[in-house]
Amino acid sequence: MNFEPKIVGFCCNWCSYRGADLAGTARMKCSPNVRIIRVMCSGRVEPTFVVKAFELGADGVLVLGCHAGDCHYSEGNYKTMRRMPLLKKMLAQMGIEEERVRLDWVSASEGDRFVSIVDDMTAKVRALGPFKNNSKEAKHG
Amino acid sequence: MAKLKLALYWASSCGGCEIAQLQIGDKILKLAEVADIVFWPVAIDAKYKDVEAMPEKSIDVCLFNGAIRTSEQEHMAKMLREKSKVLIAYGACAYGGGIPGLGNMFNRELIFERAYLETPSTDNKEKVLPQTKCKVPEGELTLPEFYDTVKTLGQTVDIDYVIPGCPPEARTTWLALEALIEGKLPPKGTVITHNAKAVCDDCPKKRDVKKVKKFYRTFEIMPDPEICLLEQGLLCAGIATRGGCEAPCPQANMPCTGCYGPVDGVIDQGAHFLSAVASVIDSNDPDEIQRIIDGIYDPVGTFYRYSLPDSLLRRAKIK
Amino acid sequence: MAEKKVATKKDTEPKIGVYVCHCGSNIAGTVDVPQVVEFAKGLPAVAIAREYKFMCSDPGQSMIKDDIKQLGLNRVVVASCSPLLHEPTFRHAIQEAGLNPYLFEMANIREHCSWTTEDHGEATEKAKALVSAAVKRIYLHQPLEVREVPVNPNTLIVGGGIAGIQAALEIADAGHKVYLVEKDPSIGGHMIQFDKTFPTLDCSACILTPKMTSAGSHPNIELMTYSEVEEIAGFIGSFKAKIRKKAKFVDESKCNGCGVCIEKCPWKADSEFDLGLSQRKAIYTPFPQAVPNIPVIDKESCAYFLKGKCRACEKFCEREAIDFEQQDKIVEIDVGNIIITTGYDPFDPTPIIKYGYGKFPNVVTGLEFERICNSVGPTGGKIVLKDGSEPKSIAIIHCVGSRDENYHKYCSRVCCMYALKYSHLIKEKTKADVYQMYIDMRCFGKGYEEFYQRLSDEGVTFIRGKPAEVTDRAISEEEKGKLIVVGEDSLLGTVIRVPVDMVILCIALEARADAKNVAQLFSISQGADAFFIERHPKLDPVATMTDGVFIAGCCQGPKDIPDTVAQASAAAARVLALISKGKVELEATVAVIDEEKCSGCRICNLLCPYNAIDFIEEEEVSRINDALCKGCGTCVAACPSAAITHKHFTTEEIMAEIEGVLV
Amino acid sequence: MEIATPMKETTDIILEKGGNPLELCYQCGLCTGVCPWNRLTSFTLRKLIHKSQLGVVDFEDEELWRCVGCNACVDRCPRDVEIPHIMRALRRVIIEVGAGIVPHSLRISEKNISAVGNPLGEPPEKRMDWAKDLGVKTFTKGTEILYFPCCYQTYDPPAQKTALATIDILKKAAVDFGIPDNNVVCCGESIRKAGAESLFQRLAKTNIDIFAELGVKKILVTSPHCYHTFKDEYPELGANYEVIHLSQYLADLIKDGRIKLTKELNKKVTYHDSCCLGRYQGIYDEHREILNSIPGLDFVEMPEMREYSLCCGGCAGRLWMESKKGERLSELRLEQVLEVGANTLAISCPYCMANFNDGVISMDKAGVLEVKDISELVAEAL
Repeated sequence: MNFEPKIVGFCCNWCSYRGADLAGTARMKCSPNVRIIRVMCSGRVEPTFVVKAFELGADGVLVLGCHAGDCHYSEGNYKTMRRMPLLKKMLAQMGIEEERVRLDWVSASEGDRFVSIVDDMTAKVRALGPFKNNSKEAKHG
Repeated sequence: MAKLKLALYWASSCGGCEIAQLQIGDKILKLAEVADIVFWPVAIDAKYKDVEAMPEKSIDVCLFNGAIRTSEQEHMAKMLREKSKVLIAYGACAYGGGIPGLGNMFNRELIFERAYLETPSTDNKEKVLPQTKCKVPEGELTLPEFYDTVKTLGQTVDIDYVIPGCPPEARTTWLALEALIEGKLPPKGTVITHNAKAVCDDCPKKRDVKKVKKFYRTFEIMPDPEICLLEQGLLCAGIATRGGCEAPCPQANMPCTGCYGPVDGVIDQGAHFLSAVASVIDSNDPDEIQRIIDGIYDPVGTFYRYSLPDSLLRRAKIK
Repeated sequence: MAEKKVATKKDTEPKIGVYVCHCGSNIAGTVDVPQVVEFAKGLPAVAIAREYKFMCSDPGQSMIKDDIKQLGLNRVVVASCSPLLHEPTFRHAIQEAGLNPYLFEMANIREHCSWTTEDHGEATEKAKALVSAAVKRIYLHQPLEVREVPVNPNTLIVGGGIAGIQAALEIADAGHKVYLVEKDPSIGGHMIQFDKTFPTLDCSACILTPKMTSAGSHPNIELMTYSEVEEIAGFIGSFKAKIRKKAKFVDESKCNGCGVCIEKCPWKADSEFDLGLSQRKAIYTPFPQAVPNIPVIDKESCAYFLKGKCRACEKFCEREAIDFEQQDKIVEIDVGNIIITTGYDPFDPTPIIKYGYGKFPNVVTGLEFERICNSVGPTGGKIVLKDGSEPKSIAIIHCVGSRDENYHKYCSRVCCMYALKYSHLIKEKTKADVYQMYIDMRCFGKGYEEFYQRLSDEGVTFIRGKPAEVTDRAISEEEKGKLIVVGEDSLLGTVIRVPVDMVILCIALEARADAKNVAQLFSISQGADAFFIERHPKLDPVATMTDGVFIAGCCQGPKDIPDTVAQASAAAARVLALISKGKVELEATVAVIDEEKCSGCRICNLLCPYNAIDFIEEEEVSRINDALCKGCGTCVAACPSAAITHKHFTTEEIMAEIEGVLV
Repeated sequence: MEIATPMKETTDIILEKGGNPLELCYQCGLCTGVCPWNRLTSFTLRKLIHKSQLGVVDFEDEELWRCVGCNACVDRCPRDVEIPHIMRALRRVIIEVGAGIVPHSLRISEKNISAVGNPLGEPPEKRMDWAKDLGVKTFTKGTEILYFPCCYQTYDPPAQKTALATIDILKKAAVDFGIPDNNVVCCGESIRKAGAESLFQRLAKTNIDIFAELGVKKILVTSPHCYHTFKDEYPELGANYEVIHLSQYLADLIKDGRIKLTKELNKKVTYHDSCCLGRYQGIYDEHREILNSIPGLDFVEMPEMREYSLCCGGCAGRLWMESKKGERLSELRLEQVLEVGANTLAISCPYCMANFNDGVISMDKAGVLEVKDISELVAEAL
């Protein structure tokens, strides 16, 4: 069977989750690989969540928030904008491919954008193959 | 009352923990009054068979320092677990993997290549690498197996307590020993320190709200001794590190490097440290943020200096 | 504030009911619902799993309610549409059955699942994952208490310009108490300094003074002039404000505003109201129609305060209202809402050296020109030069300090129109030629373009181009003794030199110099341009990120009088709506700091957009004011000690959800 | 009527050559009003920018060579448009695409620089002849400061005085410095502004390689143009030096007491701020400090000073081009000098010196007014 990646998606309640809803309401076809977890703000997404997802076997993590300046909480997405690049730099050192973690912005009206981000990420992660978490079972030897 | 039977062992570590154990100073006399050391390879000659010969749970307390890197260390950890009533992970290496744990950024092959072939001081024309078995005229020689991945003591065997630090401060060591001597042991799994809050709680520097425009490495600036080092752009791990050490590093104007491990409830010390640091970057402009982040060299070594094997990801993925 | 109930105890073991909705064929057409139900039954702590055609229908809801009662369910998962649609519906339903509404979780298997794929296998797998995530997450849910606080019906309005007056009157007329705080001795703001208003050319004072008087005499309005807000505590519904009433040295209860003290006072100082173009007495009201009509003594220019003698005012005051011993007074008031209407500062053009403001006496700012035109102004309404003669030509330079990277990037929105108004006033009162030097004419309001057209007909010369300088270096006979405005006429494509007698600089409107302090005082934000930021630029223009604090008028950005009045009325309406509702609900899913774990590192302090996090110096810990917290969770994600918990979105809950989606 | 059609392709070429600031321009015309050329002739800067926006530039027009990059417009532009960058881009289009004609005199200087490394066409092997008998050491590894005189100060006798005075001062202050050997070339600043980008790149690379070889870290210059290009433009090519203009260094030497100005100079002096040091770098105070510390010297300011200084008209290759009588900014400026009654005009730029010296002669003011580099005045006062 072909490899189908599992991607954990974090969406903020106010923009990107609504964008994802809109994609559904408009019946846009979208890769089923991203499973969304709703948080109130992308600023709630701890780097720990991302590494936890990988630890639990995710092949990719997608974090979506409101566009710059549109945050419902005024500035929460800016905090995410600071954390994710540093996390990505760290994960790159750990050998995790750049394409496995993505931070992007989707407004409540951008169902199409949501779909294109999800499809694009899914395709890229699919091409990378599974993220074998070599930690848990890291056999000695 | 019978004297306590004490064992001390070192696995993958630097030897600093042994010295730290002596740092308790004249309290060592008090210790000698109540305890006998039954096993301590660094100071007392002993063979595996001596330990093997000990009955199960015959050691009252074993202070085990060092991470688990080889099959021999794993074997000793399991054996000492069997023989000890209380097994304590002593020091950062046993607790979180410590500096040897950063070896998890590589695997055996890469480490051997570097250590036995590439280092400038190595003269190894035949390119000999360590083997677990080797035939010589006199017979077969064996070496313990060198593992790909460093594990913590807790990932290898069940542990009872942790005394953190690289090395543990004397006061922390004594706090644990005193509890042992007096039989006032905390609940199993406790990380024994004077302070369960982060190092900031110990640190006397003046703290204000945080906004960082540029991160510096320690040699790049002379920080103001009165003010929180993180506010001055130094990556001080004090915010994300369990206290009780009395913050000797920040007090000497050097940023905390995180050796006491995470605060209780923190799942991944490095990720929390990273998140906190990134949060106080003083910019909302992606390009500027990237420039500021570019000033953080070696994130893994900074955020997971002593805890990589104990982190959620445990090790780097080697292509 | 209602009593704070923090649920800490887990009430018995979780017993979860899972309900999978068909949504007609919307879900069931793609997702194999029975398979999902079977899957759910196998999840830990799930006591029952059922399916139904429409869970949101009455029978669907009854099914859940019955199960809660009969099976003793204490947590409910509904797998159906987006929680943004029906979360309130189901929360309400389980609440009716006696469960805390937060013991509910929704799995979105329609928008995020059945509607985005046609593959039954894929859809079913994804639905299972989402259900499993919901079940794992709800296992950890805790009941939360929605707290309601009553709204104090009193309102504080800060700033007594047209915005503040308008808002105060609206609220007071509706029958509620307003405290109107003004830092100057009279209300009226900038508007009362203006001569006429564009485009109707109404006399500014004529339309404003009736409002001022009625604000001054309204039984529901307590005017606090010559006063400033010093401290604000509390939150929506119940703010406490400390207000400093500066000493006026005149007993308001005795003074009848006869003005004899002013008349007799021998000492003078530059009039702030006339921008230094005239003088006032040491005891003064800023202008004749001042409200309240009670003078104040300016310590800086009063001989008694400076030299220890005079007291002329005291001698002549028959009502013995003068009180040299008066001290500043701190007054504490309780209010439910606050409207900030602190207005703007006029831009000081001195730094633009080449325009010669401050160097050439006949280069004046727009606001100065308003006073010059005004019949009670320094020149009695005559448009004259500093030497008293009538100008033969006047240049009006637009965009001074506006639309300029070196000063303010933004357009000040009123200058084009007031410049046109000046042209009219000049033409009306003098025979002078008028040159409008503009970059673009922006006449967007109702009747504005028509006004522009009317002015074009009055013989005004329009020159397109931003002048480079105003100089007195003449290069020809006709330039001698004149101010020469030099710049490109960009329509001609040549440099032109326009000799004039007077230059009016259309200065920008800028945020008040103390806007930062005001922003901090009221926990609101400033934009890059230093004006206060509204909650949403389009859909919520008068609210701020701090509940219960509203903004109106130029403190939010440059605007003209009609827009200011509209905003003020809007802010008043928002306040009245809250007063009439009588109570506000506070967010239940807030963040709390475990002070046993907080090391006082202060990482979180600045991250909160609502300034809800205080650092308690004595205890060296940070604390969240849960009335201000909106529950975004940003601080939670930053805490290096994991000392902050986000209720309903705890780290453990989200971790469980991650585990769930990855089945 | 002439009908214009927007040419997107032309605009794109201008943008590609570095003209992107033009996109910001909102056509207010302030630049035209500020531009010093408009005191003498008609130069509609704004229109040129608008033509660039539309791609309808007449590349044959000599006006394209008018702007000297004095930055007076940039300082006040409400949209922060870097107008000299647009001008440079237009000239690059002419030179690199062959869209127009390069003025003859400029072509000669360009050829000279290209062939022998200096605009005067002097033999490169004689570059350092001026210092032959001064006993100055050539910069070697480990020397603290490299003193880099501009091409004019090495070959052109009036400007040489600046270099000689500088050596004099540096020696008296016992500074550890060296001069380059004959292999260095023109810094390339002006020719770059004149649009010869690839020549600039070549010159810069030559110097950067030499400096790298010698381990140069600190460069002292007596031309604001060398200053600007070493400090702000060479870093684009990866080089980084601490660059000091002599005026800054002198001000420090005087403040630190390393040189003492004891001799009285009974002159009435005014100072002309060069664009490259003033508006480009914001260096204004040092010159005034130096002049005010010379005993006996009567210092007067001209009304147009500091950020409002009037350009001499010499930068961006304009020095090498002929300006008609009546179209010379230097003469306009000299009138201002005479207006304040000065008998000495202090400058700190070799282009200003050349332009003003020409002006003094053409205006027949030789006995009335002398032009001196600030280094000369300091050396005289030592």
